[in-house]
Amino acid sequence: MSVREAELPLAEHRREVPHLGEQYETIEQQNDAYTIGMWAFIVQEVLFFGGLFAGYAVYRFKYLYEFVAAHHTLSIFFGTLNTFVLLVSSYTMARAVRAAMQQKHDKQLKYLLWTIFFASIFMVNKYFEYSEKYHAHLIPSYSYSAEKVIHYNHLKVENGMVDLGARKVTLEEFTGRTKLFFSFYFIMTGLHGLHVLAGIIVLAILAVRAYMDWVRKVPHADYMPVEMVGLYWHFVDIVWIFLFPLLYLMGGQ
Amino acid sequence: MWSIPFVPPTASKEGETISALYWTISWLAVFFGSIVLFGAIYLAVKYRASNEAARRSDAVETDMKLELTWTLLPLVLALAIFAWSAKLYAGIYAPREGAYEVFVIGKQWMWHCQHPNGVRENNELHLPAGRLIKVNAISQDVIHAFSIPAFRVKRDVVPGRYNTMFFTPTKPGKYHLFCTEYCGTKHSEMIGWVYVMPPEEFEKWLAGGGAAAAPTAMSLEEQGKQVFEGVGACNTCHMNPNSAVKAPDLRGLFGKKVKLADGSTVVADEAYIRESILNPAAKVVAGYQAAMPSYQGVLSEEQVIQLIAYIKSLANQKPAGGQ
Amino acid sequence: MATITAQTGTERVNYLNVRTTVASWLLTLDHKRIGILYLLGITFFFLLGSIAAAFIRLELSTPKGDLLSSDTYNKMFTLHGVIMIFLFLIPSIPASFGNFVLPMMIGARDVAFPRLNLLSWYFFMIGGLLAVIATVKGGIDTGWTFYTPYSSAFAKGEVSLAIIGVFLVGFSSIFTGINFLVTIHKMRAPGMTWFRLPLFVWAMYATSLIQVLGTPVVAITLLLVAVERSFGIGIFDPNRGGDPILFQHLFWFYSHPAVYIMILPAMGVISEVIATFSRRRVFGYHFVAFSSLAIAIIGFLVWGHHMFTTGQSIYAGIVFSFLTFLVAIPSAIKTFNWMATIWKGRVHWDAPMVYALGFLGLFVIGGLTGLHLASLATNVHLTDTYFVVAHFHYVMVGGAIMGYLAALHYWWPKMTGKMYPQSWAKLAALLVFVGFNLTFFPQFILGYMGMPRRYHSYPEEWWALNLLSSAGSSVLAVGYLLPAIYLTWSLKYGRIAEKNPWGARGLEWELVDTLPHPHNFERVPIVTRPAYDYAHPEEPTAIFPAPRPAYVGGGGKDG
Amino acid sequence: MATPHEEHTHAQRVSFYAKTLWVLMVLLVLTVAAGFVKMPDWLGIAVALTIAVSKATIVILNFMHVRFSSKLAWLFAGAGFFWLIIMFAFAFADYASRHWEPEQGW
Repeated sequence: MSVREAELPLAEHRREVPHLGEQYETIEQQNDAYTIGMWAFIVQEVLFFGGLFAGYAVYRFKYLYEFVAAHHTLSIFFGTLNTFVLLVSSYTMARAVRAAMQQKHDKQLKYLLWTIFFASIFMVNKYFEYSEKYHAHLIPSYSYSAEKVIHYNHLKVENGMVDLGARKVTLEEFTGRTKLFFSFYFIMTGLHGLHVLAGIIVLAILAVRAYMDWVRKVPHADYMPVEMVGLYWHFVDIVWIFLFPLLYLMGGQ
Repeated sequence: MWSIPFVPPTASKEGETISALYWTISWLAVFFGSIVLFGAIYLAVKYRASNEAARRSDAVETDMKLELTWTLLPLVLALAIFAWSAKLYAGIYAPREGAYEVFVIGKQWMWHCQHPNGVRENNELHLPAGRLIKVNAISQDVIHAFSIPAFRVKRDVVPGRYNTMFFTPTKPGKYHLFCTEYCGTKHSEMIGWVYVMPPEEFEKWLAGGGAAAAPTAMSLEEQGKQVFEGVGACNTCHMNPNSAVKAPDLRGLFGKKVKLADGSTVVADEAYIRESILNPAAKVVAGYQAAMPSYQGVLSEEQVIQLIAYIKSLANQKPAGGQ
Repeated sequence: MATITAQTGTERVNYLNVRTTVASWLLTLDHKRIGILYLLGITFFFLLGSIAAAFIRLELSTPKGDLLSSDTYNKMFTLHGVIMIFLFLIPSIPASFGNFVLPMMIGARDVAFPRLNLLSWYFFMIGGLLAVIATVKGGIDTGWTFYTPYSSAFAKGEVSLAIIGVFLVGFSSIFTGINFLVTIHKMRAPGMTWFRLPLFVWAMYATSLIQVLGTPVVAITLLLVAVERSFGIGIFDPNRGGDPILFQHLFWFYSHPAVYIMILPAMGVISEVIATFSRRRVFGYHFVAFSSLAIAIIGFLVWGHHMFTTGQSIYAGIVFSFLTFLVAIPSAIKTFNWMATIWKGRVHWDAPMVYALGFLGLFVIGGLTGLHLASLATNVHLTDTYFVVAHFHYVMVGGAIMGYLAALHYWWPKMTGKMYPQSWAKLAALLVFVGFNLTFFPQFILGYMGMPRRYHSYPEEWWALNLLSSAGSSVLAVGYLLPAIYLTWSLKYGRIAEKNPWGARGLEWELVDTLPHPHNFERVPIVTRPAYDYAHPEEPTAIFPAPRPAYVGGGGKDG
Repeated sequence: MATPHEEHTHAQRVSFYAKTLWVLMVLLVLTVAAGFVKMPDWLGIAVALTIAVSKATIVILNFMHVRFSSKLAWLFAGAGFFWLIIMFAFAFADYASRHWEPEQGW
């Protein structure tokens, strides 16, 4: 008995649905499995970002004045624009998933490209923000200096003491704490940016596949990959929905 | 010749109660442990396949009564142990009045202990028997842990904050002191001795400037006063009638409640005073400007401790009105 | 792999001989082969970790600490910690036996995401490789807990490289967790309802919950330490405004549930082994199943008992201590239910059963000494001493590794089609039991006397007990070498195992022949009987339906 | 057996997605507006978080189709955030209760 015959006799219902995995019996089972698997991945991502939010919350609780001073340097315009852009990209992604489900590959391709477009705008905004911070020496490495923060908030500094209105802190401590804010800012938005970048790459792959499906007039392609990337993309949008108010708006200060 | 010790010496009041708790849990563990271990072996032998004599029944698959007993019984025992141990835990770490205070500074690979009267010791600590001791510990670099097994007490020594613990040594003697939180290469050399002496012998030792160890005869308060008027130059503003700057009067301050600029009140304990020295703007007293410069990096940990001791010595004087 | 000699004349196709090229192993999607690959990986890392342990015990056999310099000793115990926990204990049962047996137990052809399964193995090997490279390039001396500010500001050595290695192994564990969660939910054969599942599957489900919900938090925390080391920011360094206790909160949020990742699979294996060799359904099946879930969930609420002495507030300490006592109850329920299973059963004293009884004995001592550490006052005295070292070795080595050996001896015929010499196996089990107690029981006494952890030299009076412990460890080493010898021996010269060597119930024994077919089952079975149904030996647990082409069963649809 | 063609999919009408986007836009304007209103710190945080949580729930329910998928998806979606709350609650329990010293002889 050669190896080929040992393979399972290809059940008739598999031929109709080529993308049905060998280990699955029905397409509903596979779709449910993909959805639950993606949600498990998103749960893990929620806790991954959750650790960062917990750290940020503890230091915001301890060093409120310095964090408020540091967050004034963030431009609320860019923040709002980025949130707007991501929300719209979520919308176009949902439309792409809808089109894929209805096997309308041309509309699916169109909306995928729109999503990539908005995601790229988001990354471009990020590039401007980061480069502006780089020139202001606000990147939290060895070359960090709190000059810009002091200048931006018009804080008075005499004999090594920064006056924060309610209280005064030494310049060295003030620099340390604002550096802490910026390290959390760069780690959280940087990690989120990486996730957006990974999203763009996967969306590009999906766009190519959508184009191939459209050109070859594939009667019913597997829409699950598009739905999975949709779930991932909406999650990335949700992380920014929490990041924006906590970092840029600091809750009403 | 090999007198193998199996039990640590018990030399503190807390130690006795904690040992009692320890042995209670241990005997419970031995009791339940032997039931399970020997019970399982006995059952496995009695009901081995080749022994047809044993009565077998496949009917019983679960028995609610049995399940409840071996759920509730351990639960009740566990809660009893929990309540007893929580009370003892609070006894060690909750603040108590009237304790003989020792400051301990842990730095990479040595202990530095300081008595209220200024006597300083490295890797050694002399304590009076029978008196409540309060150890106030802080680290200068990484996390260490000040552990005296004979007293059954231990406190992590964390950089940047005071950790305190309370115990009452009883039996005079020489006991081990260890660092038990991993702190680097010479973690296992960061050890020392704690000497418990009868009270009068301890007073004699202390008065004699701690025999070998302490170079200066001055007490902690005197050193604190020296820093207050010397390098700290605190008296330019504090308790100086003709000073330009209005600064809070430190007499009668320690231990009292202080109303802050932002409306909250806080007890003036060591942590508040240390923070007000190193970061004065953190808790500004109501009615005063945040004008005091910070002494972070200006004064060493020892000098801060001496200042705190000096301010404590002012606690019972009456503040001059108006300042 | 050695080619398996023919059984019934024509060579039957099984997962081993269907393709024997190296590429077929390195690119396999078959859950059974990935299980074998993991088995080889963890055995290699267990060897590495044991060598480090040997150096530690040799060093501690004399009080003066003259064999190794203190720096090398610190690197040794860090290596022992990191390798044994991240590279052996966490993946040991879930990734090797879970991968191999779980799909067969629930009547599936493979795990839900075979490609993700292989990716998890590569993440595991690359992460392990990075840890080995970090060791070769000088090693790290921070302890497996990476406490800051030592690990982020003061430690020299390849800390960042080791952290990236642990980060990758963490993700390998997350992928295994995701895979099993979906497989158990969606890939059960028709008729395999939740309460017909074998208890090993319940334990795997609880373990996957912890792997998915806990591991990312330690991943991000260690990433922050690595970022702090390379960019000099002060997130956990108090001299720059950080808070080391925050690191401990985030670290132990994962690391305590991680110890349940290590013990729950072993408990699952013991439920299987005791049920099979007592020929009885596990007593209180529902209680044992739900106590696995209870351990997984309450396990997330107790991490503060690692921080009773660090200056954590008294009230938080009291809350954590209370919850820690609660998490001990499900383990007690399981232990008593196992004993009740043996009562009135037909006990076959085969090798796996001997290991399972060893597990029972050692795990109960480990569990009960946990009470000393859960109670606040005694924890103050005992934390960071050898009492803690003895406690977690009793639970990890006495529990998890005894469970791992029981699993190894229980499913060895299913994996290799060969039987091993029973008498040698029982001797090895006895040696491990005796050697283990000789090694770690003295450490309880040393711990109560206050001997601190991670010391390479200690006061003179504790010499005798440490020497006894080192002597015991050599007996334990022999106990571990024996299985390695006779199991590899059995690969070549072992007796061919018949289809169901232990006469066990369950899909993986009744429906799958000794060396499983690459796809486990010709057709998806229908499960008719609950697990461990020894009361009705004549009825099979599951039957194959008549071969109809388009059979649509749809995995256990439960919404 | 549902032939693969007319499988039931969660696809909704276009207006459903358009309306969701509108609601999200309104909430975004609300967030930014709340950002400029001067209010005590804890109130600011509470408002910002409630708006963010509501936006996140809308995205999860409508865009991620959790509203139409199985109970299991609800469970998984909820579990992630619930565990986040566990971590925050117990960590903050320690930080908040650090200054409550029990009185003498307790």
